[in-house]
Amino acid sequence: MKFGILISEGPYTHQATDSAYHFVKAALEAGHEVPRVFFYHDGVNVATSLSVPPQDERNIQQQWSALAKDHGVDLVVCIAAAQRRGMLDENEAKRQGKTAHNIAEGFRISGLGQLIEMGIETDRLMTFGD
Amino acid sequence: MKFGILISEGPYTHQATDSAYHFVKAALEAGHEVPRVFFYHDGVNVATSLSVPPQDERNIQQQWSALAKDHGVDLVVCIAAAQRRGMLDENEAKRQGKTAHNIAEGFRISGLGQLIEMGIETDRLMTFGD
Amino acid sequence: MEDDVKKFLYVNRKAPYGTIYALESLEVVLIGAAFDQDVSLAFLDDGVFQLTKSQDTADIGVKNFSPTFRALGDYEVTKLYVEKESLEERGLTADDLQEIVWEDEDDDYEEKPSIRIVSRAEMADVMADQDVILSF
Amino acid sequence: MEDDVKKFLYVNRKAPYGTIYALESLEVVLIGAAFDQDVSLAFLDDGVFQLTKSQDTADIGVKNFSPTFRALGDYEVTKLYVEKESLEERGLTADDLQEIVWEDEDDDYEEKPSIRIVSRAEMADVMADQDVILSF
Amino acid sequence: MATLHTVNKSPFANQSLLSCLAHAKDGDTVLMIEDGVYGAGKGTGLAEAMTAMASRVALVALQPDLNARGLVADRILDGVKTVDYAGFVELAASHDRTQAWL
Amino acid sequence: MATLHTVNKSPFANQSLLSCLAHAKDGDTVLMIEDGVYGAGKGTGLAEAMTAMASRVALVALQPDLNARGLVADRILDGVKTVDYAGFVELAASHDRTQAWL
Repeated sequence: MKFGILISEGPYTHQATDSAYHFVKAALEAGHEVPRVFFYHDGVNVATSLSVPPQDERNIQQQWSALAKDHGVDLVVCIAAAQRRGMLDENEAKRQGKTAHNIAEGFRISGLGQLIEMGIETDRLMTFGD
Repeated sequence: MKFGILISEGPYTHQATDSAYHFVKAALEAGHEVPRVFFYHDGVNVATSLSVPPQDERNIQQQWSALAKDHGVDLVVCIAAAQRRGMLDENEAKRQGKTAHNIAEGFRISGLGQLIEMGIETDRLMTFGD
Repeated sequence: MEDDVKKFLYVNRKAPYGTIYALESLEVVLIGAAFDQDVSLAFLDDGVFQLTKSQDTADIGVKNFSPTFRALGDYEVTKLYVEKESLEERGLTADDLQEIVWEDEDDDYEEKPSIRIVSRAEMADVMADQDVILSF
Repeated sequence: MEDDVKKFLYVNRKAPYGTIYALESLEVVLIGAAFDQDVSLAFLDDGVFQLTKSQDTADIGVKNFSPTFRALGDYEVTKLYVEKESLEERGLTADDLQEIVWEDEDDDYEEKPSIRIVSRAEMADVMADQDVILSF
Repeated sequence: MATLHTVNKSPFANQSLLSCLAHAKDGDTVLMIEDGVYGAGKGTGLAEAMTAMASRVALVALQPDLNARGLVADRILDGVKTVDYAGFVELAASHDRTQAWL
Repeated sequence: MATLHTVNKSPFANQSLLSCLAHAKDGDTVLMIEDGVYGAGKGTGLAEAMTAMASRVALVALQPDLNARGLVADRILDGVKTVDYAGFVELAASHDRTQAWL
């Protein structure tokens, strides 16, 4: 079965992104497919490459980047939500005249259409938010 | 009278930072002092230099940076909360081996002691959060 | 399943302006309208506050997005279910809500109301009839 | 006023782990302890859940910070007010909470309980007696 | 020695306003801001309890937040005063402490 | 054609669980996760209402979230089942749709 995942809250502040991560891992282990995870609202902040959590805590961005690498999960960050919140990839940074970019490996920026498409093409949509 | 301000939520997602901004402006206009605003929890995200909100919306970071410039308000971003959430100034970025930094002009990174000190040295502490 | 039309329901349970969810939900609805799915919107609990008349955000410096609801008809989003019990608990009636209409091109472009006031039990039926539920 | 000791109250009304507020509140308390102010902590509403026994976060991959409450005595943070009505509404009694003590150096280092179960009216009195209230 | 309490959450979604009112002392002020202003509405399931409170604490709502949410004057409970941001600052200055019910 | 409802907020702070239960159809499943698991506690102000619901919808709580919050087995309401993340996935797969009550 194909699961689509929508994450609506940022890392560390809400447990939503942790719950989604454990759900996705369990789904993959059970032989299901998770073709895409869509990050919306403050969820876009999960993609930051600049996070430095304390040594004794999980690194949420790295957990997701590893899932993308190991299982081909497509991690999509909503461009409109990301621009408001200061999350830019290299292209966007150039286009907006910003000197830095902060989207970590394994994440890509795209439009809200990718969320709708995920709803159409998967069997179940799971929402983790607040 | 001296007001200290604590902001606990991020920009755009919650109204807290807008309410705090309007409160601070009104306090300054009434002749009060606002020596410091302390950004904690997701509030640290207000300081991002990479935000690109839609043209017809307010730019929250720029509103605060202007207050710092025009009225000498000390905008302090909690270092521990900022590191978790991927907010780094140039020094921190270097120290952590990160290639980018994203703290806007007028904000500075410091420790939680600055929050306590603000509580001690001001007459009223105002908290805006969620 | 992939080539079929799916029933999408956008569930709005939060008040506007205090948080961004209402605005960003509407942004999804507008983009989603291009995908030719069977779209409905549900407003219950504090979500009913999104549709009230007379919103004026000038003094909080935040964009007033309530007029956008009136444009939904142009995007062929014509089913806005609003829960009666949620209105009542909040001291509201249908008269406190904006008038939102759509033009029915199959009926000589007659203007028809988009808002459908439903009971809690009917709202539960609407929810149970969907393929995809997006919650905001 | 600036050279006086102020009464600081940390108000905890949120459950642990679902959100980070409880953890980041505790981080402020630990730093604040160095400032020699008159510090109290209030636990009411869902904040009382922060103090429960037997927390085990291994399976959610989040750090268990509940043992840190037991270290507060070492930081001379010895007044933890817990609201009785909040406990009762949640099916809890004082026995469901961790034992948290401090050593009274003026009394031969006797261990004394830090948790003080108070009524809602007493909690209101504690709140009304403060100079600075930090809410989490 | 009175307290200014601020409440920013809708009382229909969240318990914060009820908890605030249960802890406010006689003579305190409860200021509703942001989504908290819905607590000032007329004809709601909470209206009776709010009116009863108004005899012992001052109930105030922030006008800019009422405006944003379309809570026009005739929809506001009798006994609830309104202030703008300047009035909010005055309330904070004239009370001995502030407490935010987040 | 049943729905898996997820609730992640404490019912003592927020109305989401009550609203979910008021909209769940007979035969649906309500899964409590994150702070939502407090709804599964014994002896609370909500316990009676929860027990009454258990006759028409399946009440389930996520074990890892119960563990994190110290809600050990003898503190859980009779009639509430528990699952781990694998069981959560199975519930999502075996119901026709999922609805998150945020």
